[in-house]
Amino acid sequence: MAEIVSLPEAVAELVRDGDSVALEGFTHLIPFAAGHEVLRQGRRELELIRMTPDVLYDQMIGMGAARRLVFSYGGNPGVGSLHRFRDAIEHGWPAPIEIEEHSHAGMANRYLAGAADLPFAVLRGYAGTDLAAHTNVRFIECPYTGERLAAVAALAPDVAIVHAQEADHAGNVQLWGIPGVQKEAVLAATRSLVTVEQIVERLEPRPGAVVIPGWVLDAVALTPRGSQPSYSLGITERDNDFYRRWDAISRDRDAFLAWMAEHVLGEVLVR
Amino acid sequence: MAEIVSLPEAVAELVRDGDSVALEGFTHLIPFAAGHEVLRQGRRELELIRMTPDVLYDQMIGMGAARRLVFSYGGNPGVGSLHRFRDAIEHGWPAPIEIEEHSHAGMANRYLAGAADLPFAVLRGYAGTDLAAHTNVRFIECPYTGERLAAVAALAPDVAIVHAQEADHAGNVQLWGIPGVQKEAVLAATRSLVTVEQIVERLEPRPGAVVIPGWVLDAVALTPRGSQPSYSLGITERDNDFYRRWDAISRDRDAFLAWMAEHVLGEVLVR
Amino acid sequence: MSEASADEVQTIVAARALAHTKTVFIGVGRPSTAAILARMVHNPSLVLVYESGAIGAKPFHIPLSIGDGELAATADAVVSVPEMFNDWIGPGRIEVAFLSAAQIDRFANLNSTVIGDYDHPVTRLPGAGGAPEIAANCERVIVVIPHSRRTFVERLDFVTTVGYADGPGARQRLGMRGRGPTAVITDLGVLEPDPSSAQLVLTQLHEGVTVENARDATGWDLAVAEQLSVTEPPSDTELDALRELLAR
Amino acid sequence: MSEASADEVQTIVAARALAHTKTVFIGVGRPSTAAILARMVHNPSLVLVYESGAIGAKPFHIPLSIGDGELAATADAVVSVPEMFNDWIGPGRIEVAFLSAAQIDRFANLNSTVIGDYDHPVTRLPGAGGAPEIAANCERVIVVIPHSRRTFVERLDFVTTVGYADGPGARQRLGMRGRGPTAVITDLGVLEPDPSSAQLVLTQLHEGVTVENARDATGWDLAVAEQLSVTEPPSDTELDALRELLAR
Repeated sequence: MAEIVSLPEAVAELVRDGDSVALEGFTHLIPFAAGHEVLRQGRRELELIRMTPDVLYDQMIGMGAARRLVFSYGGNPGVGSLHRFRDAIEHGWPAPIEIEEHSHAGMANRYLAGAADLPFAVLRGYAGTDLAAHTNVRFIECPYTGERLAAVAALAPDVAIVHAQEADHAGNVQLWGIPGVQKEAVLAATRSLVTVEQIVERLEPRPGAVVIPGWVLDAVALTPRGSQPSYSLGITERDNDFYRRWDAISRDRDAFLAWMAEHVLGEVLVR
Repeated sequence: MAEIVSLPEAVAELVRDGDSVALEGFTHLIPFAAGHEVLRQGRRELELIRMTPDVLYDQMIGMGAARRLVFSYGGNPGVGSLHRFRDAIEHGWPAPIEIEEHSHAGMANRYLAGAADLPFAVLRGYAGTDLAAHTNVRFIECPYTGERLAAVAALAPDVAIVHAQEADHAGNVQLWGIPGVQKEAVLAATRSLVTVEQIVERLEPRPGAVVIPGWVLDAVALTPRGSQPSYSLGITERDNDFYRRWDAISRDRDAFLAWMAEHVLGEVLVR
Repeated sequence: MSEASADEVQTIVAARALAHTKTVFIGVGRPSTAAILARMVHNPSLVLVYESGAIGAKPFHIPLSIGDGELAATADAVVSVPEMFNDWIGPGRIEVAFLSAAQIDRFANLNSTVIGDYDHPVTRLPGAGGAPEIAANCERVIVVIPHSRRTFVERLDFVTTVGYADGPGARQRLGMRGRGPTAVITDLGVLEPDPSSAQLVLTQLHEGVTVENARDATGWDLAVAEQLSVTEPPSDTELDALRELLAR
Repeated sequence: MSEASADEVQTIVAARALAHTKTVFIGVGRPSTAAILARMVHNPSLVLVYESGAIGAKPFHIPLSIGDGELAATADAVVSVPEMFNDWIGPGRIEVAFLSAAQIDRFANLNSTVIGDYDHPVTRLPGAGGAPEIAANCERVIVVIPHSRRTFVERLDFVTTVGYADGPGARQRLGMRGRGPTAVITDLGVLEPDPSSAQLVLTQLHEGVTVENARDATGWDLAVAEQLSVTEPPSDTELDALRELLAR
């Protein structure tokens, strides 16, 4: 049953050094505040899992929190490169990072298998690509038709962290807008945290909403604006200017560190 | 692109003798009117597919329209036996019927595989049951863990027919309430028909709604009360008394035939 | 208030079994009535899960079908049938499953498919529905079933749903995630599996029922626990609530 | 009105390619601009599908990301990422996919993973995203890509996405459902695969561009069609609409 706790308490309780951690949110509802709290608490050696490691994972990688990255698209959407991600892979700064990369279809099916507690999932994919030789994918034969299909291993993160618009006092969570792969990530994970914009008396049913019952979650943390510069549809707007500005901030190692110290780590000092 | 046509036109166009036909709706939104139209048009030798062949399939089987039934639960929910279904299997009346039966988990995954156009789906199921020896299921090994898992063949009906609350003039369909397996059935089928309670100017987004874009459908037919005695949440109510009364109507072959002649086939005479 | 009938006692005992349960998977009929009663009397936060997709349904009336509108309308979440089986039942997220059947054997295996030969049935039953995977994967199963020689048989005509298969260790060998049936609640009493043999043992009798009654109603040589308890009679609260529920 | 730039011509030619298309899968950048332009000028009923889950999105503004709120808000349906890939892209329900890449070869294979060696990259690119399965399974692919020796290379550093692999028949052998790339639209002209060799042939040049320009910008010995056509210049309507769209 989900306990409603503060974000620092939730992260302290649920995220440990060396964990595999999936912070999901497909462009929408990215749990920035929770990722920043993980950095403030100094977690290290994480296996970071995420279909689209964008600015948040650029920050976490740049701070040296990750030993490994599992992903399918590492770009600043609509802007360009993720400079900290590139620096880590190209130059091992601030530390070498191991990578395992997939296609979106592969990652989505890995989460599906994890949510269903099956060891693998089948898809028509990876065929003919160089990806197949550089990642963890196997091929199996259909027992009915003999067709050769890709089999991807289930993802079962130690912890999943997602952001949603709201929860009720029992920890039932409701999100709406682009649903991404958050529900699957939560169900695939051993432990889970949902940060929310607001706690409400009652979840009013909404079009396009995904509801996650509180009894499959470990913690819910009230975290207004917790997805900025990403957004929470209907509550906050995507800060597209910030995504553009991130390109300049993140190009230079020192500028990056200074920005993080001021805007992310600095917050812990005034607590 | 979905054409909006009359129910008789849609059935005449889409359903042919010998077809495999899935009329889906999990207790809710069962397309009774469309099934009755199939009977009025005299279709024969159908392979009827449905997770829960309840009163509608009892009627279709009793009228001798089916040569084969693929299913996972053949009962009158909360009432008892389906007498026409039993009579066909136990005594071959009005004609012998071939059956292929699965568990719900198996059927649901067969539809999922069909919707994804994959030849099979994997689940943890069928193990230890006598079902495994009496149906079409195979077992495969996980290429990662070696675990033995069930593999069920995709369902790809020639035609899927489902009922929904509403469509717009472009044939986009919206249904809400218990969603069952209708979307998967439509996506798995070669041809598809959706009967709807109403045609609206614009689909107003609704909580819990499933929207099926018109461009993956073949036909939409305005069919008010088309799911009775099942129901269309928010528009009609489930006629629980009828389900109870069906037990008596269907026990006797002659009583059944008389009822069908009057209430289902009779309608064609006055058209 | 009139005395409780055997059926009422069975329902009330089944409801009590959910007093400390978080989540229960139920079909229609007596199991559903028992679970709604448990929410009324013992465990208001009990989460009811129906295979139609309703998670956390709070029905006021006893539903006739698992798809009655009230279930979806009062649920915390409503999911598709594929999601229900793949993401909720399969991974063992549900604590207790209430199941029934036409036949049960000493290993609590269940038949809901056919009486007689599969290809030439005497009585064709509805079939498996969700039961095989529900019983395999929910944390544990409670069987709620009438006690008679017709249901409690030496040998099932068809194994639809595995209880303990042919004995200890079989579930593990079959890759099942759940523990299996932990209680069989009948109109005569309660049976529980013996941990060493995985065979059902009579552990509790409802008031006024004798061991002989239970043995007479069982198609195999029924083992009886050394410490045979007697069912605590229905309280007025329980019986009132049940009757009020049935009258709604 | 000022004359159209090469980039504008490329976008306008890409938009024209969607004049008779029912459904198009697009990412961000020029392909997205072209598809929105196609809806404005040529094909108002064109269904835009974004991998974020928006089916039938009708953006008024050019989205910066595929997850911009406007896409979900204006879509006919919004689905999860697993559903998008399994139920919509995988089965080939989408007619045309617009793709881009950092490198393309003569068989229209694409690289968006890495420049240099995979384990010791010169430039690490974002990676595959949805491209491999989109290109494998959509009915056909149109590549929209800048024309230069940096992008048009003799040999890809990494095959992220298969066009025609190593030649005719390869897609079928790989079990791909879609036909593959039917056009490569650049800022210089249009290339199409030769049906017998599956290699790209220059079939169209934008106004003012010479065959030599295209050959100079191509890292392999570029074949040129016997019937080389010249791009119809952007109409005022097209150019007006594009500039108005970019200014929104």
